[in-house]
Amino acid sequence: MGAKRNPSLVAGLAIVGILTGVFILGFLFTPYDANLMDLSSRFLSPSAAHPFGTDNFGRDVLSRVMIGTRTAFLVGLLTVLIGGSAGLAIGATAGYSGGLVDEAAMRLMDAMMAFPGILLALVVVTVLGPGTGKLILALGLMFVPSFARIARGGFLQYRDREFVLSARSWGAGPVRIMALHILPNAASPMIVAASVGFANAVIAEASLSYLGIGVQPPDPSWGRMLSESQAFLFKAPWCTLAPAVAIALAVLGFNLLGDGIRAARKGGGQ
Amino acid sequence: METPAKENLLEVKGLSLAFGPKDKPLFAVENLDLSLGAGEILGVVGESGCGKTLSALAVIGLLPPGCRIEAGSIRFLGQELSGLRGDGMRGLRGREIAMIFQEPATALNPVQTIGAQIVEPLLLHTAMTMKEARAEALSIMTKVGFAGVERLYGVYPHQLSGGMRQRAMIAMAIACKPRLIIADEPTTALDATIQAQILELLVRINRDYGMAILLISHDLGVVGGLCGRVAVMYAGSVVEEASTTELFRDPVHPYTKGLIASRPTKESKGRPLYSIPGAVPRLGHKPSGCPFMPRCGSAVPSCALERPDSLEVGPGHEARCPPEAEKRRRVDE
Amino acid sequence: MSEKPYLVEVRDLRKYYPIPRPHPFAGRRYVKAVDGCSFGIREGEIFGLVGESGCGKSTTGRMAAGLEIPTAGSVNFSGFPVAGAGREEARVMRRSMQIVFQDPAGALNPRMRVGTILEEPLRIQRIGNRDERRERVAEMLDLVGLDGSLLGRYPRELSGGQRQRVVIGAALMLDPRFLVADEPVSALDVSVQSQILNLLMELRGKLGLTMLFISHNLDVVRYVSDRVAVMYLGRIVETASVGDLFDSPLHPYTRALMSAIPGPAGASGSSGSGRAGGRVVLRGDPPNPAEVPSGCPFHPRCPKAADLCAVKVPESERVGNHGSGRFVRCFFPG
Amino acid sequence: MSAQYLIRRFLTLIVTVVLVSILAFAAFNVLPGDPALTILGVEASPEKLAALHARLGLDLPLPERYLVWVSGLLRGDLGTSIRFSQPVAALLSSRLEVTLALSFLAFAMILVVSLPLGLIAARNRGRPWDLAVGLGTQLGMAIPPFLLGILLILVFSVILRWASPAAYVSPRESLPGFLACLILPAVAVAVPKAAVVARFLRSSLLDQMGSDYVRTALSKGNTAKRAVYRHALKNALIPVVTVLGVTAADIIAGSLVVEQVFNLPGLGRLLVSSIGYRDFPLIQAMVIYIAVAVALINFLVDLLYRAVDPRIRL
Repeated sequence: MGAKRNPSLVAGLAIVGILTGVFILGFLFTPYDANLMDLSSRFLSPSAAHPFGTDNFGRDVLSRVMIGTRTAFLVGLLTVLIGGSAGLAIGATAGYSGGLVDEAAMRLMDAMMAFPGILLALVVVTVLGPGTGKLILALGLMFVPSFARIARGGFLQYRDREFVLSARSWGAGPVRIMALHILPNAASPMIVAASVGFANAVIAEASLSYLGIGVQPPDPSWGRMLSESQAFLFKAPWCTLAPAVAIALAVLGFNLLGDGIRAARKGGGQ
Repeated sequence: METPAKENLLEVKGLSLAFGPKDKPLFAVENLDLSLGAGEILGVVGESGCGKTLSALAVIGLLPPGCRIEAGSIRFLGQELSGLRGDGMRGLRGREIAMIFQEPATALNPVQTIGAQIVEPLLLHTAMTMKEARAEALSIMTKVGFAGVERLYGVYPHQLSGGMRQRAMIAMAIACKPRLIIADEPTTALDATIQAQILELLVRINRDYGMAILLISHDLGVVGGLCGRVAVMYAGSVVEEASTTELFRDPVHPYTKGLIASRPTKESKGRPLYSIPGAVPRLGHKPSGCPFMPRCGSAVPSCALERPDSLEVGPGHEARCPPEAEKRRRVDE
Repeated sequence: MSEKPYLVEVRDLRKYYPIPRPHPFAGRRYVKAVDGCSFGIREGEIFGLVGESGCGKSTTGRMAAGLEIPTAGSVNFSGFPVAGAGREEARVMRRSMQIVFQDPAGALNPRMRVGTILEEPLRIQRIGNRDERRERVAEMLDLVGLDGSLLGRYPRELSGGQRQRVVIGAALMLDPRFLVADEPVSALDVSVQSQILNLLMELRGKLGLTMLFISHNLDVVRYVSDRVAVMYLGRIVETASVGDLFDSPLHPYTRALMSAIPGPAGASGSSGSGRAGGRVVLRGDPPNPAEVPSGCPFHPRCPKAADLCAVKVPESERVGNHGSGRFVRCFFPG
Repeated sequence: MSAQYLIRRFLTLIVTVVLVSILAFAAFNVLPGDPALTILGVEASPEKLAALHARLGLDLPLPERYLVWVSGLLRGDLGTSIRFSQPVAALLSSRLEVTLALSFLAFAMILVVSLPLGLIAARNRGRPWDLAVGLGTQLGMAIPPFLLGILLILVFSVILRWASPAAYVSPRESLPGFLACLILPAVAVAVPKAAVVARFLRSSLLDQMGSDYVRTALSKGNTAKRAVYRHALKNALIPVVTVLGVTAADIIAGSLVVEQVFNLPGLGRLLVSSIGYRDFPLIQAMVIYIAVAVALINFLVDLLYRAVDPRIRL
């Protein structure tokens, strides 16, 4: 796909590529130990030594942001995997079998959709207490209804297509038909939804951590960095800007990737 | 190609339509000649991809994005249309030239009532008030075969059958009494019995209002039953043109003969059907010389040299095939 | 008319689709897509099923191919009921009954290469190993007149005619004895149409195929069929040998269908000459299968309708001697 | 809009709301095992545990507890808050006006901004205006509400020194003051959603502009502009209604978070602060309140969608 014809895909891949690089790099090397406190060098403005400056405990903001990508990617990936697989299973079965199964599944999805994302996470945190694992479970749950709807749409559209009827006439069972015949054709809207879902998961994690009920210390989180730095927003704005840009970049990257895939698959995915 | 004295309603000469970059144009229509007198019904028949729909869209100035008029002229009532850009054609569209499309299911605005869509051309092109336009629309609806027009005026397209939707489409087209109606496969999406009704309606409109009709179709039967003259198109140009009876009685161009022979009839029962070998060349893969040569039984080496010209093979009968024209000349001597 | 037993016998076939009810207590209403269809097809015979859109011919075809379970009535394949078959029986029957569809673009999985599509039936039925399957696919490509180089191509890279050849090839991979062809040539241009019709007739000769040929195009049905049934609003209104039907149509709807065949008046050798008893242009639109008119469903549009027709439903009566296998469902045939 | 259709849609709403209540009830009573233990903490003495059990009626069998809870809900008795030991209903009503006002303001902003933007972008496909809107909306979507809120505070309070974030003015004191302090938070909530709606309207309009009936409109003599406004636009707006439905739910979620950023005494802040106190009755009531509201919104949007599109009038 030439850059000229699909700028979103190229830009998306570039940004996501950079973030993945930082994510991997974060495991091996960070300029400073992200949690190393040095009270003598508090609130240092961005400099060669500390490109993103230091925070109220003298910790290097760049290192903390690098480590932060770990949580963002972890949460994003697992949310899309959990929510995506559950959503696909429910949506595909509902779309392919239709009738009562479809009606029941859709009513359940409507009910789950009534809980706006953050609310679902709030409930889980209240009841089970905060924690990264529980957060991922909650976000995965939040992602199920929207993904199920998309999967259902795809399977409903292809269920009665003639090449599916042909496969049935050759004796193929429902599982084979759904997996081998329908899924490859109905996949592109789901891949787009997964990419956009990743972006939404990053936003949700950051929002919850900002509220203090998301990822708990010592796990790193851009959201928590934002809430901690808000107090000294006037004195050290860079402590706020660094995680802010990181979040925006991650979300922008995955949204662009989603647009790019949609444009690319539009031709082939007929 | 000069036709009799009276000024032709529509005169298309050497029309070429192309896609793709300026330097490497892909010709979908090449050196097309068509002419239509007032009140005449001309059939344009050809298989998918031969450029018949594009030519029609060029006449009414609605070419799809990416397709442009590379050469040639389109004169309507003496006025040159090919140069008009953007809304230049607006004055003519709907008032002097109207179009009927193939898919009645999608060619009507689904969220607007039939009545509102029929009065629209009247409101656009005449000084009629809404009340006058509504009355006129009701009378047109009756003419095209609607029963209970008062109720149907306020109905939405999805509440009508395919046949009724096509009648609504025709009503819109003839609202301003245009001189030319371009009908692009008007009955292809309809069943045989409904198709017969719509074709009969088109004949009645031509007779009652004297509107010329350019009927485009892939079905020789439809064209044969309705049109005075027929032009057969292949790979972007007219390969043969004649009166309907002449064309069916004595087809000259090998492609026309192949088309007529391929149709299953009473006599072909039990024997393999004649079928033209090979396939229509795809856009951009046209061979040099005569495009039909690779599939032609009576081709001669000179056919591969350059594009053949359209030659006279009888009164008002032309074919773009030198070898066949030559045979006719020797027979006539 | 040899007295061979029917390979495929359809008895009083019905298919009703429930209309969504506003609330659980509302009365049930149905769309009667197929409302009592019976016919029999002998080994090696091509049986034409003709009618306008919405008459239920495709639904009948799918039930005959065992792809759709009838609401009532039965389909027997060489004596065995298709519906109630056990697992193993169903597998054998699955192989011997295949279907070909109209829209070459929709009938092939856009994301599968031609080779994979042709191999899929064998993989599903677990026939032979990889090499044997590959060889069988190559043979089939040759049989349906396609070049081996197409194996790696995707359907969108093929022409309409080539795609339809792949569809037919795939349907024949399991060596079926019975093929349902649902409008196989309607989406093709005339020149390609004749190539595919020739292919079907050739395959019928070589493989001894028995076919149910469904189409709205009378010219095509007359060319391919040995016997023909005409359907209107879910019911068969007339059945006859192709010669009888086209030479002396009895049911008014059959005559109307024939006179609606577009064609130049009086042109030689054209289909128009099949027109018997002058041109009958039907008035009105085909009624909605959800609201079937009382009595004979055709009476609102029938030029010969009498009061009786609006009240009583005509039965399908045999015409002529026992062997003629000719039926018509009308009070005033002829 | 036929009566039959209304009945059917209403029945599905009832089913959805019942399911919502079951999910909420299960979340707070089944998931945590013994809610009393979770509320009082592990060291709580057995007597205290027993007392709480009795007060919250935890010893009844589950279905019965659910029915008691639901009947209370219907009578408007949402139980009493542990932290404030006041009826939950009273606590909610005072904070509701903040969240509602914020949500409506944000929704209004979305409508005012996204519709023209989507239209301009579609009308100038490929040209500078389209690219500008494309870029702008892409950025808009990338900045979540709470982040945009912080950035707005940074710009307007830190740099421009216009507004000080802590100045909440209750509507009773001065309505303009109240609305003024909601402007920034509403913008923070509205921008990302406006971007989504604008992009959706653009693609929906482009689809419709390529349709057959627009070509018919042109063939009747309409100018390109008229064909878009009189024909394509209405068809394009129909699917946008469904997106607005989903957006409404997101706006409520967004305002919950933004209230924290701007220190607005709305439902959101109350909800978040109650978590620390394990105030089950209060949280459960609020969760139900919001979920039912969202279900209602989706129901109304669905009806609006059907009313606008004549094809679906069953």
